[in-house]
Amino acid sequence: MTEELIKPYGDTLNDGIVQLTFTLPVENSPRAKKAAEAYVAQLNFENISVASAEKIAENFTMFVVYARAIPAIDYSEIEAVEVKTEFMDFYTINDLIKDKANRKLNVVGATIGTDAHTVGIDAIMNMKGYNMDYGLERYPEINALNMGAQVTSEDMMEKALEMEADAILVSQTVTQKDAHIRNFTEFMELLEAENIRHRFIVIAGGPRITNELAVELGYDAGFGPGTLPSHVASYIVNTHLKRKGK
Amino acid sequence: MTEELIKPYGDTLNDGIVQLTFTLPVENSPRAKKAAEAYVAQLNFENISVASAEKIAENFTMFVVYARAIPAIDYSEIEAVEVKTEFMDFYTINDLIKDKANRKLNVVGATIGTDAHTVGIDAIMNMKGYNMDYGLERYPEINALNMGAQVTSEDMMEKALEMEADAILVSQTVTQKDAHIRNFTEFMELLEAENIRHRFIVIAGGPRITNELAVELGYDAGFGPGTLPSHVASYIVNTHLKRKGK
Amino acid sequence: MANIPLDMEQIARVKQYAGEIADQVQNLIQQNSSVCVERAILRLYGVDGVNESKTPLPNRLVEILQENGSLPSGVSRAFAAAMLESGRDPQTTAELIEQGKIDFGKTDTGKFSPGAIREKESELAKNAVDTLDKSRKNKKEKQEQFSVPPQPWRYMIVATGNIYEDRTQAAAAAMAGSDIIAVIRSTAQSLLDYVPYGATTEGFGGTFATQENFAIMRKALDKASEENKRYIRLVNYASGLCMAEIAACAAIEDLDMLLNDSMYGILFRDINMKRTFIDQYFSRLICSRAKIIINTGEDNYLTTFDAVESAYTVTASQLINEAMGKNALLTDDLLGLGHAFEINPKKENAFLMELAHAQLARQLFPDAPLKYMPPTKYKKTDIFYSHCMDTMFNLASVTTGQGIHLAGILTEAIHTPLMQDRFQALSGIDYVFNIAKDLGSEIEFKKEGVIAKRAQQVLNEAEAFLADLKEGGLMSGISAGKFADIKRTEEGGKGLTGVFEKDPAYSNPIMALLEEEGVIHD
Amino acid sequence: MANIPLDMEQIARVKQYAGEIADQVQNLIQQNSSVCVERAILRLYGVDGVNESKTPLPNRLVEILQENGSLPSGVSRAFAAAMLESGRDPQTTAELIEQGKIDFGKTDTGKFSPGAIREKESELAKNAVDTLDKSRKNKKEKQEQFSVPPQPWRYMIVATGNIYEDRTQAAAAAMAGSDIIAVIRSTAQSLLDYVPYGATTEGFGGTFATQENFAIMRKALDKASEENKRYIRLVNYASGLCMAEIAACAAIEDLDMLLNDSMYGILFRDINMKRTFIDQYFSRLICSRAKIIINTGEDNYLTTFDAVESAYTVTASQLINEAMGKNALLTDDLLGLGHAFEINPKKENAFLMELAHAQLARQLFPDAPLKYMPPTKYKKTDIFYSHCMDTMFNLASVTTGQGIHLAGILTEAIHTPLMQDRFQALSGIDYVFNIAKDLGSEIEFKKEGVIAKRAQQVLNEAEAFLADLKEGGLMSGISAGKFADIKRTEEGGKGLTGVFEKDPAYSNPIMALLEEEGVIHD
Ligand code: B12
Ligand code: B12
Ligand SMILES: Cc1ncc(COP(=O)(O)O)c(C=O)c1O
Ligand SMILES: Cc1ncc(COP(=O)(O)O)c(C=O)c1O
Repeated sequence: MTEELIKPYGDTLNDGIVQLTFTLPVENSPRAKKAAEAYVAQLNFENISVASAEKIAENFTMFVVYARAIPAIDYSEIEAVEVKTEFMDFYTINDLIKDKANRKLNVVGATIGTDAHTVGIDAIMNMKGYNMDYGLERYPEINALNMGAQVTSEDMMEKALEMEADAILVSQTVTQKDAHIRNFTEFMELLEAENIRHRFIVIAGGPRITNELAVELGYDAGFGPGTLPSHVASYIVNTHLKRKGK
Repeated sequence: MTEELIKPYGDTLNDGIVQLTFTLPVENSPRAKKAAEAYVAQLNFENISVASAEKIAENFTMFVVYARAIPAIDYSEIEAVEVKTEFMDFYTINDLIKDKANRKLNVVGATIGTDAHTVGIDAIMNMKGYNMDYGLERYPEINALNMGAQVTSEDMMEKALEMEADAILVSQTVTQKDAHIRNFTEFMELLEAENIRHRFIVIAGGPRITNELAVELGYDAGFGPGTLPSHVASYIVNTHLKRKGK
Repeated sequence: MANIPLDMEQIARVKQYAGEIADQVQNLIQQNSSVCVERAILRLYGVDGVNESKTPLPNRLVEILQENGSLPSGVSRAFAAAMLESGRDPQTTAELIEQGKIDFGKTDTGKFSPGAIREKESELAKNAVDTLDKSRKNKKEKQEQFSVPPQPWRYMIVATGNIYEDRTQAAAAAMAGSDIIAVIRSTAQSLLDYVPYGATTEGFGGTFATQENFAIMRKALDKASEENKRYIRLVNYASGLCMAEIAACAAIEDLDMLLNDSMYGILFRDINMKRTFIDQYFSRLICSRAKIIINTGEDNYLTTFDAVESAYTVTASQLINEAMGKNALLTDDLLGLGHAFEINPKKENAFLMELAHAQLARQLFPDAPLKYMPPTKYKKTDIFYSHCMDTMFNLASVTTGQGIHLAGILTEAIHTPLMQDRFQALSGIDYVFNIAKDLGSEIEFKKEGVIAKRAQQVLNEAEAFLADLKEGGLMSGISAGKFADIKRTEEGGKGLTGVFEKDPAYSNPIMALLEEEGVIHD
Repeated sequence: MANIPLDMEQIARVKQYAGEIADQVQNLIQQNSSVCVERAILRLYGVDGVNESKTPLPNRLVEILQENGSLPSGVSRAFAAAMLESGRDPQTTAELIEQGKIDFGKTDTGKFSPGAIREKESELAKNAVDTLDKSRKNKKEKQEQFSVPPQPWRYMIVATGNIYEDRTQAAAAAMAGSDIIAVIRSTAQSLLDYVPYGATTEGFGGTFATQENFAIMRKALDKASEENKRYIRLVNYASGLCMAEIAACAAIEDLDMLLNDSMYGILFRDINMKRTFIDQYFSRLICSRAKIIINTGEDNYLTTFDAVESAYTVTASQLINEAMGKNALLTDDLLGLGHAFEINPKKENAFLMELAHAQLARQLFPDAPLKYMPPTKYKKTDIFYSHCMDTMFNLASVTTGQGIHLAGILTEAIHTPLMQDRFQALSGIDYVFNIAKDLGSEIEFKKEGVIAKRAQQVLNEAEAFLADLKEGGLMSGISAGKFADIKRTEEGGKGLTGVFEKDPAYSNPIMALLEEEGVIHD
């Protein structure tokens, strides 16, 4: 691959311009501004302009800075771990399941842990779906169960076993103090401890979830903001068929 | 001095959180996000979260990123080159001139080069002043002449000689392509070429001017945004008296 | 103020319907009590602290009665008897009970005369109510000493999980212009059937609501009030399994507001409806006496469901909450009824709809300090776009004269706010509130215009909804999923086991005293 | 639309005064011409290019006449004679003149009959006017082919200094939602007494206005119109020492708008008033025929002086500009009269005042596409605060139905906009314009309210000012510093040497034809 060096763009190629906002725990003063400038220099910037410095609390100053970032990166070397599947529409997916899987697929979903956000998992699973894209419950060839939020890992696993789920959908919205990592990991470890990990397609999702993170945590795939139900359904059916060698 | 290590503050001391916004010259995609993340890593950050990626033009993507900056700096080692003078009020300044200088001080000011911004220099010099602080024209003990904008360095120097100025005020607002540096330097070099630099207190000012920059360019002092006329008058009279050994 | 012409008779009608709906629930409340109510009584009698296994003493004491089957008569009588037996102060008495040194719930059988017990009870109750009165007076004094800013009040949350860090953030927010500081509670605390104890430094998405944390923050805000020459209000959360107890703790520590809404608990936390209606009543009685403004959670209907389609559920729920509040002696100035600016910004003329909704609430409850929530659901992670949304929200709020203005935060879709996020939010509020201060009284909404029609439509829908609801009653309406499409059954949800029917010997002399003395106007 | 009750008679009166003021200036214009007007004639006749020392040929040719004293008869006759002599096209003829091969300004003495010369002149003039007509028709066709977006049109500046970089930025801005792209001119170009030549890549604070740059950008925007299915307008700057010439170049390259205002040149660029009034007239005649919307610079009064105190000067100047525009055959749809959202945000109810000013302009010029400038002076370097200001500006604009909406930029107080700054600005505009689309027609301003009273007050002040001004005349008013406190004398300022009195033999057949044919309605 040929090198493809890029830098941030302000109004001229490779000018490197970046806007930064941050707070330093010092009183606003020319010295504080100087510190902000010196600090940004340590972050690999030059031509640093401290545009604004405001006292936002006793002993705290917020800065708005524009500066030119020095490094360039080689875009040709960047690879994203994207979910690799062909996205299909509602009708194609149902036909595919009917034709090739020869039975309805079972899917269970929930928000686990103390996380009470349901809107994300509802968007994927509930009838009405999201952004004009039907939810999994609407798929005649999918048997979908949405357990809601604040579900324990144990309950979720049991339900998956009980309904012989083909796919498990785990949603997490709260990421403070890495709560989502803890919850995702706990659930995965539970499946592994019970030696049933291989039975399911296990999918993670939520506003701060990337496929990369999900794969790292041992999930088959991860879906982030803007996911449509048909994306998830496509992924499930394709993966299911691949695993069954169809 | 004891070490005083500081880092940016998000909501916990030393969490290092910084908000960055920048644009990369690539199409929006998971790969572009990955590139943004990798790039920010090169800027000495960790825990990088690419919160937003939006297509803002064909082949350009804007990112909003929150990340934790790794370095800390020692605040005790930061020194700011502040204008060192005692700020006095209108009455004190006039009294001081009357008592100690024993004659009116002459001050000429202008915006030089093609820069047409007059509001800044007007704020300092014109009668009505700025922010409830009288302008130099109002000082009975100061003989102030505001030449306006788009004044050439030559004209400014001649006027200074003609009126035997004690202080010269040079304003610059346009900083694009470092126009201000060029203009400030040109004026200073002119004074030096004519061997008359020592005759005047020469002061730079403008919204992007710091005392540090001004001193670097050979000026006696520099004043930035928010400057009040009385600050400038204080500096002039104090410096004048000091030079005269009074 | 700009006004939408509304039919006063229709307003009277919807208020009438809501009153009937609330009264139906009131029957249930009169016949039952709950572990939470009983624990709240103990707290107001002066019982606090935890035992060695960290169980709060109020919980332990109530458990003992539950174990020995005497809970249906309530905790008050038993505790009064125990006091007589110990001859000590309430806290020591509670400790002796917990240590097994007093045979709790059984002592009254004979040892002391019913008259002596009743007298002890009324002494305890009087002290309890004195505590509430003291809180009310303390706050009033402070409000007079520092000034009270005009509405909309700027409401800012802190949520670090660590009460000491929260304190720093709160001081910063006050300096930057907040009038109200809310300490967001740790995730899912509403599902705990006890109030955690002591100063806490570890929470998820918020800081535990504990009496000690309340005290720490109140002290910090008293200092901030002094520094900023403006009375800074303190808010926490009561809704959940400990509504009444948290109200007690809040009153003891001079809090100014409590998120206090059973409907929220039922719909969004799956708390059993009977349990929480019972808890709510006593909780609100306490708020009324201590002058704690309640905040209700109707805004949540709009974050979960479409803000245009569900608008009438907000109005209906506000009316019911008003009626339930009045039943619990809350005056208009204590009704922080909730709503929110949550219409999809892609909708053409969304701002006109928002104005219609906000104005309707304003006119239906002219004397209530309405709680107005900022956009959250459609906030983008593009913080610049989100900042524009908050600016328009600020304008809607000042134009329609809202009471409690929750600051919208530009990073809403990203993280809980940083200190700088809060500053930016407050400086945006200051800007809009100043430049558009009197816009509301300078404009009129066109008769028969989009705004007026929309407000009328929501009111009509709310009326139809309430008319329908009052037939089957609130509880069966909720069971049928009529609110926000969420179904909760009468016997489902958390906390039902904590409900018990009062036996004839039951007494709650605090409740009795509060009901008897009614609204206090000082 | 929301309306402020204004007295129609008062409006008629102020328009009458402004008309008188404009007519006084018209006398001066009729008797004189300028080097700029003559160069513009040459450009419209088809002369372009520069000589070896980079002097534009139109300048060289006019200089030759100046040198040999024949300028007072104007360039047209001399050039027509030269054409007859060369027998070649205008450009070649000009080159021959510059090479000294034609004795310019002298040939007509005898060699050709006055009739033949006059005929050549009218042929040249007809071609020139055809060029203007073609431009008008081209634009109309494109507007029909792509759609024309509703007002307020989103106006965005690009200003890299490099026309090719500007092109990239413009395409991005169009994709992000701009309806109008303005290429900001290099600092102080207005003081150059010639139009620079060719594609340029080095400018300060902007890009040189050259005919080639116009062509490059027009081509880029035609592509953008196609891609975005929306006609994207192109703007540049005429005000300055080359008003008429730039109008000619702009018409040739199908520009849609020109900043075109002598008042701006006089007050803010110290250009001699006689010179620029003369140039402006011919410039605007060209704009009228080619249907180029003019933009006037009243907003500048408010960036320099207090926006509340100086508000009446804006109104008065708009009225004068309207009258001068009408004298130059500009129709209402071509009058982009300027004003701005520049009141100090620290002022209580500043937004109400802004609404009053914007609404007054709207009602005084109901059919003009008013040019509304965003806050600039009080923008902070705190970009978040500044973004709130722009949001409120966007609201004022859509509410009062402005025509040409200049995008406010959050980094206004820091640098010329980055690509991302522009995107943020446009996404903020989209947001507000959508959610508050019909707010203006949904609200009414209270009779006798702050807004109505403020509008009335400004109108009264403007009336008094105009009444006073018409006594001494505009030029002596300006000399007395009545506008924005800036004094400019009749003989002072740049460019007076370029003015000359027409001698009896003078001819400007383009002007004559344009005046004769009047407004074209197709
Ligand atoms: C609505 C909302 C609520 C509602 C929830 C109602 C409900 N029934 O869900 C209420 C008001 C109850 C609420 C409460 C709280 N919330 Co909340 N809430 C939000 C809000 C405004 C919107 C979230 C949302 O619904 N988005 C819309 C959906 C459609 O998007 P989504 O979740 O990303 O889902 C999409 C994809 O991610 C994906 N997806 C999601 N899940 C899954 C799963 C799978 C398997 C797949 C394939 C895909 C997938 O598909 C969906 C469609 O595209 C956000 C702020 C914001 N604007 O993002 C805060 C936010 C998420 N909440 C937050 C917090 C902290 C809380 C509280 C903890 C606050 C507190 N201390 O009280 C509480 C408690 C909740 C708890 N215990 O978890 C924080 C989280 C911070 C963080 N990063 O950790 C946020 C970001 C607000 C903030 N800035 O502080 N909240
Ligand atoms: C008003 C204004 C104008 C007016 C000027 C009117 C006038 N008579 O001055 C007009 C509309 C004419 C104008 C034109 C242009 N402007 Co202008 N303008 C501004 C604006 C909005 C405000 C500047 C201002 O007046 N500030 C208020 C004064 C009081 O503040 P101040 O200058 O900082 O002065 C204080 C201190 O700095 C100090 N000070 C200043 N000078 C001195 C001198 C001394 C000796 C001392 C001691 C102190 C001192 O004291 C003052 C009081 O505290 C700014 C944006 C902004 N909000 O900052 C853009 C801005 C300065 N303009 C800008 C540009 C690019 C232009 C143009 C070049 C655009 C163009 N291509 O057409 C033109 C051409 C002007 C030219 N040739 O120079 C850019 C500059 C970018 C950059 N950093 O280089 C800005 C930042 C806008 C932007 N974001 O693009 N402008
Ligand atoms: C009325 C009410 N109570 C309580 C809460 C928060 O309670 P929890 O601790 O359950 O998150 C909310 C949050 O939206 C609310 O609206
Ligand atoms: C009417 C008018 N013309 C021209 C300009 C810009 O011209 P210059 O090139 O002199 O900066 C402006 C800028 O504000 C203007 O308002």
